[in-house]
Amino acid sequence: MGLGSDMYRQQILDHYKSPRNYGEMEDPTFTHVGENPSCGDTIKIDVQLDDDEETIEYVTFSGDGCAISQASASMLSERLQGMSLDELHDLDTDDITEMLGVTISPMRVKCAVLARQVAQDGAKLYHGDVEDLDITKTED
Amino acid sequence: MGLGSDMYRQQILDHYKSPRNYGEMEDPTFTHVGENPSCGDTIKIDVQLDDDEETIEYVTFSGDGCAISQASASMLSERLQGMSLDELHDLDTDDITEMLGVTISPMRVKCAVLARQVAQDGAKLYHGDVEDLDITKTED
Amino acid sequence: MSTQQTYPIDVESIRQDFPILSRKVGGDVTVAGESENDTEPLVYLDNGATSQTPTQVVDAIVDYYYGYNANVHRGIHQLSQEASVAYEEAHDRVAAFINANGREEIVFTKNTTEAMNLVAYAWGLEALGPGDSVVATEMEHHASLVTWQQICKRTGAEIRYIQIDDEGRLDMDHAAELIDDSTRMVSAVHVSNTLGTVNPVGDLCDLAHEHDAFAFIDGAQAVPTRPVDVKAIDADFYAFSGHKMLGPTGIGVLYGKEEILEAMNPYLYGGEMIRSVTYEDSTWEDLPWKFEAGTPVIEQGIALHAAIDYLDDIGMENVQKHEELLAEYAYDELSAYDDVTIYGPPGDDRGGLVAFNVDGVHAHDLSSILNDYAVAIRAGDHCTQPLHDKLGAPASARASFYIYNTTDEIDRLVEAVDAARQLFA
Amino acid sequence: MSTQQTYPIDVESIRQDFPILSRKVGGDVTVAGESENDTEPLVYLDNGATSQTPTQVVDAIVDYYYGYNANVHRGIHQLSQEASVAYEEAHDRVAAFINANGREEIVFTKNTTEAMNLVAYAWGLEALGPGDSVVATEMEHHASLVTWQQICKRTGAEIRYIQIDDEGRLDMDHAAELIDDSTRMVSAVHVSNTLGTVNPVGDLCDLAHEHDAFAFIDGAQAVPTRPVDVKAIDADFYAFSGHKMLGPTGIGVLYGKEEILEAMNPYLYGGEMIRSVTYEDSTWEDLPWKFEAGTPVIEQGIALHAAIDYLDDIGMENVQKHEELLAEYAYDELSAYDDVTIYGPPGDDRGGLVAFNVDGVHAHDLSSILNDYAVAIRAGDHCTQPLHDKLGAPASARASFYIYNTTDEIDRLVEAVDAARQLFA
Ligand SMILES: Cc1ncc(COP(=O)(O)O)c(C=O)c1O
Ligand SMILES: Cc1ncc(COP(=O)(O)O)c(C=O)c1O
Repeated sequence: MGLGSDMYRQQILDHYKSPRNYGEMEDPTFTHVGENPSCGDTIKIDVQLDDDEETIEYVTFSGDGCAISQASASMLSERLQGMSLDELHDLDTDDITEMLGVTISPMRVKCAVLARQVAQDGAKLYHGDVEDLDITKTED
Repeated sequence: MGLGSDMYRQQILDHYKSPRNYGEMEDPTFTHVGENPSCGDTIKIDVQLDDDEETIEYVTFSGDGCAISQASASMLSERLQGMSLDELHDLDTDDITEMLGVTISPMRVKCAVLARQVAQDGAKLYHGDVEDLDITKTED
Repeated sequence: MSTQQTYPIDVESIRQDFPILSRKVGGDVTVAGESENDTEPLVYLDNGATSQTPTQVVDAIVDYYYGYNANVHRGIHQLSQEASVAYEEAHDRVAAFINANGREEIVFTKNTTEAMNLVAYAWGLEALGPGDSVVATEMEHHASLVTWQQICKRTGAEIRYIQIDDEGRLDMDHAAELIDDSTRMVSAVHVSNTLGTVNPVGDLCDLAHEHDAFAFIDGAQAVPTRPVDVKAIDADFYAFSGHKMLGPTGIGVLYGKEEILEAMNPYLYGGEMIRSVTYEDSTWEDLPWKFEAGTPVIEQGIALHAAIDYLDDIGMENVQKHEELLAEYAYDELSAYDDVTIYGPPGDDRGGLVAFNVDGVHAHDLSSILNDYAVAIRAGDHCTQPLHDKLGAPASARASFYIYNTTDEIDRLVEAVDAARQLFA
Repeated sequence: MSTQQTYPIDVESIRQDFPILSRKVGGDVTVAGESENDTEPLVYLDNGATSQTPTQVVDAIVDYYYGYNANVHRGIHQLSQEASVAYEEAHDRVAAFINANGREEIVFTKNTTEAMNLVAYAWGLEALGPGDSVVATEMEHHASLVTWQQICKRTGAEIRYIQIDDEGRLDMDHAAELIDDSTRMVSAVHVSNTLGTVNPVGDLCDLAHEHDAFAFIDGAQAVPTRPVDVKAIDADFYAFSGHKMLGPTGIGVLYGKEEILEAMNPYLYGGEMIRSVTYEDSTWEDLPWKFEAGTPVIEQGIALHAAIDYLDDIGMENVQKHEELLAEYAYDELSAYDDVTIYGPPGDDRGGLVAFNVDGVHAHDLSSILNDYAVAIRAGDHCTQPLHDKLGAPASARASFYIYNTTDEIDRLVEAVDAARQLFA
């Protein structure tokens, strides 16, 4: 407080300034987009599955927005690698804040969870669990 | 306070219980009706003018409603006798409360002035100063 | 008259929470608040119009303005977050109080009247047309009666009124007749603010649903005075006002079933209710915010939360018992006089209010004289003009009770009525 | 940075009237009000969203609830008369403050947004149709933009937007082009809540009247910050909110010229707004009550009266000078940095707010970091999404000032912005 900013500890700023796995895939198994209209955050996530169609092999993301949303996408892209779709499905908000390593204030939670939501919705669309979802929105 | 009711001093109750000039005229010079929808007060006033068409010769009223509205009509019917239409026109709310001899609380003023308003509007209609006024209302 | 009375609630300690109950009256009515010539202790029996406000609720207001006043939702700074959390939790609190599913089903409006108009505009203007009917009751408050009447005029739909019987109860056979497949909406008051009748609103909702109609229940007099469970009633919409249940003016609540609210178009347009806007078009926020355009009633929502906490501490079953005790007492005391006509059902089967007339004394005169005796009641048509026409009275006097009222106060009412009777004899 | 500053108003003594300004922040945002871990003194620069509330206004609220809380208009008892007089006088006070003719022209609503919707529903839905146009500006707040956009969609009318120039000023040539004989309504914001532009609203009203159109001026940011004379402007409608001018949430004001309001149909239906009701039809009350259905915003009207008294004591000319001083100071301090973009006209020609962005720092991140430094600003689109699209920024940070703000607080803002800059470098 007053000196530094807890929510923006080194890790988040680092991922924001040098995002990992940033870009778009040629031929993803599935892809999905999302936005957070009030922030203007946008995220696109491309996922490549293993041959077992269950394990996440590789993830890229692209997008624009606040540090929280973009760093969260960057960290998540690393974290998802090797995860099963079931494990992705089970990721909750606590997992994301733990991953970020900081306390996220209530009004910024929707920035933090946007990437996870996009990945989860993408997997659901891929499985046919939902239809007709053009774009994921985390606006509350 | 606590003992008697100032607003209902003897005079008002007397006029309410024994209204003067109560009834309808055969052949009035002009006549007009009014109401106070929230109280349900109604007043009809019949006026007979002198041959000069200026001086009020005789007034009757009929109607229904709260003591303030009916007593005020009764007192006014006496008071108007011999008045000129100009004098009627000039009667204001203070004149009415003075006539009633009590302080009228703000929410009851419209009861107190209904009869006066009906008489004034009747005179205006007679003179052609207003048209299209079926019924006078003192609802604020 | 009254001997030592025992109440289902601790009235004496409740009264301590309401500073206004110790005020005196009798002096200059154009000076706001107690002034020099005010000498008589107030007897406040106009709770059907508005209830008084305990320190707990006023403190919540002061705490808000001195502690965390800010605009909600979109603010990242701490004050705004604190206000947002408190404002949103107020929705949750209201939802729990009436057994709604959650904040999605709770829209804060300005009052019950606006809640009614919200549905009339957002649903009624779109959904109703010639050949459709809206079924109301003869005892509707103007809030619902005038609204549906006028929306029906604008859309060409028909409005029908369920009759009341001689005791002021709904004729449910007539209801079953009137509600048919043309019916799109049944709008009924839960507790009549004039007759004191407690209507079988669950049955009315069932009747509506049998014909695929919606049911809108006006709970303005019910939520303050008894436990209300919107799910048990199975109401599609349910509305009430903060100011009649210890809360502030300027807030009402519209409950609506989530899927119905979801399907409805917005009502007021503006900030807070949109998701995204271009110069060409707009999309809408999630529930309930879709229906709360502009800066919402933040202070009022937070204060309503405090009011509900207060009522829940007493327990709504106890509040109801107290209301019923006072209603029966007043009914009995007043009906002991031959010249008194009381409207509505008997004393042991009514909400906590008694509307009446005394032969030969106009209700407005009665109210003025009662005021001279420091007894505050309402006189008029209580926003049920057509019902009064039917009852053959342009106006009536209404004493309505709440948690801080006592049988002693009703004795003072009866004494003052007697004084008026003497005066006009 | 700032040396000893002299202000046109006595800021130090004003600050004493606002207890919240001594609160500290920094701790748990889910606890309402100051708590343990709040250690940093608050710098409140989010006045464009809502202003803080002085003791004088809060006292008026407490006095009402503890002294003379009652429902208005129809009550004969003393409390109701006191409340009625105070509530009606609040209309008179507002009328005098903006130079309206009297209470007939002053309708109390819930907020500016509802005032806009009132006219859109009661006048627009009836009056507008295909071939008609409504002319707004590119800098409209969603309250007016979304409302007219949607009412136009529903009626088949066209909506047009007056362009802004590079400095964020209205292009009045474009206005003269757009406003033509098809135009029925010109709706323009008086002071932009994003650009700080003070629009030539008198000229816009004249343009509207030349084509027999009405003009609706959104004064939400103007009435709190400068003298406003609706007659001099010749606005047909004018709206603003209590909560942005030291008043409570839950009250807005719609000014309308008497003959126009008189000719309009009612908007909300219910009690208090009727003259007489039968089961078949209804007639309406006189102005302004015709537009105030149900139990009105009594507490809020009375508190707004107190807020206006407070502002008038300071003098609106002085308030304006103070606003301008702070705006210019903030503009100069912030624009000294090359990486800062400020939206709207230059520092010496704007209302008391500055919306800006810092290269490489998202406005929401900036606001979060400023919050860590106890500086409360708003970040987002400030309910002007289309304008932000046009400016090429999804969001901006906005510092907005009021009578209790100082240049020292702006220095703290600038320091915190610098810290964010460092963090993101
Ligand atoms: C210019 C402008 N117009 C309208 C509004 C809407 O005001 P309210 O939210 O009080 O309805 C605001 C405030 O948010 C504003 O700044
Ligand atoms: C039964 C009933 N419905 C509706 C209302 C209207 O409530 P409000 O004036 O708060 O909108 C009232 C109170 O006056 C009422 O008693």
